[in-house]
Amino acid sequence: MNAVGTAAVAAQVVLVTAGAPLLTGLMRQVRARMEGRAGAGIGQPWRDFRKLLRKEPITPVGTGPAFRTAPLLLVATAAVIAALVPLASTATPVSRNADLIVVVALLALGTVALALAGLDTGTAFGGMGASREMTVIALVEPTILLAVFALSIPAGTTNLPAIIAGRIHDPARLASPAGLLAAVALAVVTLAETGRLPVDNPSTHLELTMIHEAMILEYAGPDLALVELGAQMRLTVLLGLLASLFAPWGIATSASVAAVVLAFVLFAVKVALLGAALAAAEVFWAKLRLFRVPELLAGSFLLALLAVTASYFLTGE
Amino acid sequence: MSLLRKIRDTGRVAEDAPPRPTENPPPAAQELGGSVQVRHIDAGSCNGCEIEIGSAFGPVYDAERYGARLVASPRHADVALVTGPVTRNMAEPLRRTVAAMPQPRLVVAVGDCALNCGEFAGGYGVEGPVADVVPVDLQVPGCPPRPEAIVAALRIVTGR
Amino acid sequence: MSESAYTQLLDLAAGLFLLAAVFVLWRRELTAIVRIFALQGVALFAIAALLGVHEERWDLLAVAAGIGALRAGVLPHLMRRALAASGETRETQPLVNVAASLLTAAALTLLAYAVSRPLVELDPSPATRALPVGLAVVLIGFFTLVTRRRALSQVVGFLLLDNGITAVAFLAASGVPLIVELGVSFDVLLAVLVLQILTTRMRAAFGRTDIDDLRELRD
Amino acid sequence: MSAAGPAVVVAAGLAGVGALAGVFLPERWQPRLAPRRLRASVVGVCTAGLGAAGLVAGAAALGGARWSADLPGLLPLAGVHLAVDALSGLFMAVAGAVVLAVAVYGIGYAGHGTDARGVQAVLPVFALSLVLVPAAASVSSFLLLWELMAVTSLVLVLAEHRERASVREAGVWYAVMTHLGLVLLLAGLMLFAARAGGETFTVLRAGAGGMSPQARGTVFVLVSAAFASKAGMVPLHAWLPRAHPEAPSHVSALMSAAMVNLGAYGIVRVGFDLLGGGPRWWWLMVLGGGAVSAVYGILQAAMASDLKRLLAYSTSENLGLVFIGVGAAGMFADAGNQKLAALALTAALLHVVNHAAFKALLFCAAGSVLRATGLRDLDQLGGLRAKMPATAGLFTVGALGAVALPPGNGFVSEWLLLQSLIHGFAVPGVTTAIVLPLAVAAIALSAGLAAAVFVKALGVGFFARPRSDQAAAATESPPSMLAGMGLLAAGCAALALVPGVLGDGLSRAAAAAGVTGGTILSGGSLEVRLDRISTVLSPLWVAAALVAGVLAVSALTRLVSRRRRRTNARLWDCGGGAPTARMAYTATSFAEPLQRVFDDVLAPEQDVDVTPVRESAYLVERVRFQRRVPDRIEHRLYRPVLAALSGAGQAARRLAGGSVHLYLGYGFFGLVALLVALTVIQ
Repeated sequence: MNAVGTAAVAAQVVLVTAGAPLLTGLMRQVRARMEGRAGAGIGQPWRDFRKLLRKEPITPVGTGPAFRTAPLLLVATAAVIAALVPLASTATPVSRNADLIVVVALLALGTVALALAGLDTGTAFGGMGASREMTVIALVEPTILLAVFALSIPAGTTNLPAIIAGRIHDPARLASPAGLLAAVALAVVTLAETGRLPVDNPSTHLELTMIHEAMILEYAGPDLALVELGAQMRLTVLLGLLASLFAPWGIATSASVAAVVLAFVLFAVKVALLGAALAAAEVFWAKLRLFRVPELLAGSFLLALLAVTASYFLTGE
Repeated sequence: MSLLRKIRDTGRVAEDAPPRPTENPPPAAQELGGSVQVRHIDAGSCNGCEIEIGSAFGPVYDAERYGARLVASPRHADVALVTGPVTRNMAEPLRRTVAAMPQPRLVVAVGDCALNCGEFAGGYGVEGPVADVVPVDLQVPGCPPRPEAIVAALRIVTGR
Repeated sequence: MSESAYTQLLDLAAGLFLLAAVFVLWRRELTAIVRIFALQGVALFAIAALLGVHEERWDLLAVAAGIGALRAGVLPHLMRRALAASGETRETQPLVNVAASLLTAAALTLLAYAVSRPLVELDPSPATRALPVGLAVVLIGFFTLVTRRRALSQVVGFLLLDNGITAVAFLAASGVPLIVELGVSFDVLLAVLVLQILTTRMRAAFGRTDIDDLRELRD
Repeated sequence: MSAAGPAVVVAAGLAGVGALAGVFLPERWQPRLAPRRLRASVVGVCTAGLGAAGLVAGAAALGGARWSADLPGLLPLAGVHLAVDALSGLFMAVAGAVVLAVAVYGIGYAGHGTDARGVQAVLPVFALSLVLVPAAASVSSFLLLWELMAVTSLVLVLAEHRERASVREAGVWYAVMTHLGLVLLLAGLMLFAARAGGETFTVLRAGAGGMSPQARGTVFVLVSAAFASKAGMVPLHAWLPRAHPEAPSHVSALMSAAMVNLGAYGIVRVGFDLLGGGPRWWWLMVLGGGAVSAVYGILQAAMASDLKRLLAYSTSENLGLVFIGVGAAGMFADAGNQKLAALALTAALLHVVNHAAFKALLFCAAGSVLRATGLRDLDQLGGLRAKMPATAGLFTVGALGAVALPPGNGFVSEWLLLQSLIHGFAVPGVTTAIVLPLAVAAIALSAGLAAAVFVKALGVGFFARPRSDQAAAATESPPSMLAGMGLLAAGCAALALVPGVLGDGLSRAAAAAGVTGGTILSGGSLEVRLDRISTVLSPLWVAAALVAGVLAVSALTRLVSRRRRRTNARLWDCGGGAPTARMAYTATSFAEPLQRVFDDVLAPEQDVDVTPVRESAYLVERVRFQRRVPDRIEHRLYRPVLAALSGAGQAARRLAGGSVHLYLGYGFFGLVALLVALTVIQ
């Protein structure tokens, strides 16, 4: 078990790190095609990454340790999450520690680090981005934890592998109203956490409409490369988490090599499909006004709450 | 639904890529390896060039397919796309912007005004052409230059 | 149809039914609201049909078909016409802002659950377990009626209320006699027509259909 | 014979010595050889020793030792009864540890009004009362120590009344609120003692069973209201955000990290131990109050731009979380699920410990800032990480604990609390089905807002550039203050990484409260083991993984990056002039989006007045915009009451005309009326 499990964890981290830019490239390509453009090709984010690593890092005068460490912490949290979440196999050495609440908290930690970096520069845009990001995060937390609650009721634990294993063995949980409501709520939350439309526009050039971008305006070269990689990894992991929770088919519950390999292939396919769907949907959406975002999040909160109550009163207790 | 139908009917708008320009790229562009982030600076232009740049990144010419992308901050940028004669008020901001870009960086002067002040030569508010303020690596003549020309210049930098 | 599949489907239909009511509060575009209402009609039809199939009561299926035709077909059509007539597109300024009304909806759902608990205890079956959903929709419909300004949203609120009542009737007593149901549906149809006329008259009088304008008619 | 007894004696002795030293020693030693501040140093050392003794006693009690003493002679009539079990041991240990660290800090902090004879003499007594209140084992001695704590803390709050007028106002609020609380407490405990037929806790324990439900309910409501106001629960919190900011910072640390805990202690002691648990509505009340104050407190903290006010509101939030745990524990115990009850209670107690650690640290760091700059207003601070790096680092440790994110110590207890609530679905019933999700949502919202709050405090207060000359001229604190904060930071780190060491002690404490669910925390990792559930959190693993990740990423980037880092670059100023400190986001602007989102809850007051130039009304000369976010509950609840009271006072003044005959007349008529009444009655 351990050899295969350890290999699986390592492979998860490597695959997420290597695949995150490709996922972004795929999503940009889908968007480009739907806009009638040719698109830069799926490998473009990797080219950007390579170039940024070669460029000159800049630490402006008047910034402090927070500015320097935030990119590292962002990528580190994403990597730890990639190791914890059972994307391909539930039988890993870390599966005992793979607690859903810990995953949520680690995501928030990365965001907080970046917000502090934004404030650390002392520029108006940095502060603006940090303030908006923290507002969104504060409103997102309740939805996430209620969704966690709803998911952990049938499994009787917040341990991710246990939840997912339970859903694999009892697919009825997937189609139950609670499961579907939780799925929608988590999907909305994922959009907010990863700064996608309609909450934030990842490709905006206008500072006043920025949330995530505004915090990283000062980063250059390798630092910027890390920030972008971190954001892409977060998106990949969250999509992977959604896939594992609501389409768990194929995830290896045993430690057989063949099952794990198959699981990795399926994982790549699922995440690619989810990403393509998201990119296609984004073509139809416009960014919400900042003060309409709470409405969206209140809605997702309501869905999460309904998920919890539904799992109480529809299925009885 | 209607939008989806429109997307299906329109299909691909981008024209086929013309042959790659043969000029050899400036030395700084060697390291970029097919990825160029562009920061556009209007140093006092009449916005004719802006319109052309806009269409250069639009669906028809689609400069993005060659690895060029517009970004919001000079810290993220490799290329400063400067248009217009440099007015007295924009000279210092232009210097600062270029200085804020990390090495390796290039400056591309777009339009006759950027090369030799064009119509505005000798104007009381005009400091001079871009080359007088910051070192220029590439020049795109024309008043305004056609989008193909701008795309071609960017392709020289990206090497794609 | 197996017991578990029946439960699953019924739960799904009930969930959809409730979700539609929530979305009516969530969305602002009146056209979208009408579409969602039609969707809820479909969900209601599904609930009734499922009950009918499960208990092999074909009259129930007939009622279900009638309800489906009325709630998902006729009424939305009428409302669309009213909408096209009154050139309004959005529920601009609800008395309670959207986020707050969504949270209220959550509270109402919990309330409905708590209230209907004893009823469910009487005989816990899949149908009765879904009873709180119907009650919640009644409450949400009432809430919509109270807080929305546009005449059309008022109509929708009223119809949500009626949908909820019908759902409760089906889930609790697996349907009321055919004749009663027909009478109710007829009343609803009448009410909608009246409201439609009211809307046109109001637009004639005030140029818009903001219910608050009716204050001016006072004495 | 355990170490608890001697330790308590030593503590009392040291308190006496410290008090005497405070009274009799001169403030400064004339020749330069001895420590500059003689009085402060001696008192500080004595207080620190006292704290250490308290810590020892508490630790011994947590270890399972029990100790009790009856001193009939010490107090007329009742005498003093002391008893130490695991529950009181926990709170003694917390108080002792906080006192120890804060006393060390206080040696260096002394200054402004705090060197005064009275203040220095009272400090050790206050510390002693903090340590001894949990040890009280009879109504009279409990009330005595409680009142001692209230009075001494009041004196300390007023220490700087010469500097600022606002101190006096805060003192009045504190005095009134705390004594109203005392009245409630007195009434409740007296009723309890009367019904139980005795005033020692043993008698109360025995007699509680025989009381009627109404009596038990009345006692619990009265007592819990008193304890809730001490713990700063909404809506009885009004004194807290006034007294904590105005008190000297080491005193606010003591109050916020040790004193408010005793509110939670009181509820657990009376509700679980003495009354032996109660019906569901008690605990719903506690839980509801906790949830409301958790969300409301942190929301006010998000709006506050005064650093210490922000910390005070965050105290009210964290105690709210503790009360949520206590209430949940009560509900589960009432439903007969001891294991879940033990889990919830353990989570609450652990959160008390964690909150004490990081809040004391945060208040001390705020004190260092206040001492170095004379500022509490975040909008004027900034850039301190360059001027006082050690303080900034220590504040960061505390803030990490407060935002409830790994690897901070607050996360551990909130995780445990969430586990207890999420697993609460094992308890059937409508109430749990409705209450638990809402409680989880409240905790989550408060956690999210807490992240925003402390990002604001750290990012605006310590990062960016100084926004005022005082902030620019700040200097690092003296070593003794840093040492005190270092102790607290070490405590935070230990609690964050190996909370398991407290496991047995906490379960003993829960057992002492009458909730026996077996031990829940074990070893370095937390393992929640219930009937069919087991969930694990190993903070050490998470922290190690994070560190490893950071190191690996930085190493890899160094490996592949080609160019040297440019460090002399200007900030990107959009080509304009260099961005000034005025352009940087302030605390107010940081909180603005949140304030807009929660507009209906906060009801901010804003006024814009436009002054046109004299010539024409259309040309604007000056526009003044003002917005403040008042404590709404205070406005809606307290202002009317105060207005009514002062109105009554005004009315009463007319009776006092000043003529002596009038006053004598009142007496005479009163007497005659009384006699008439008596004759009529007979």
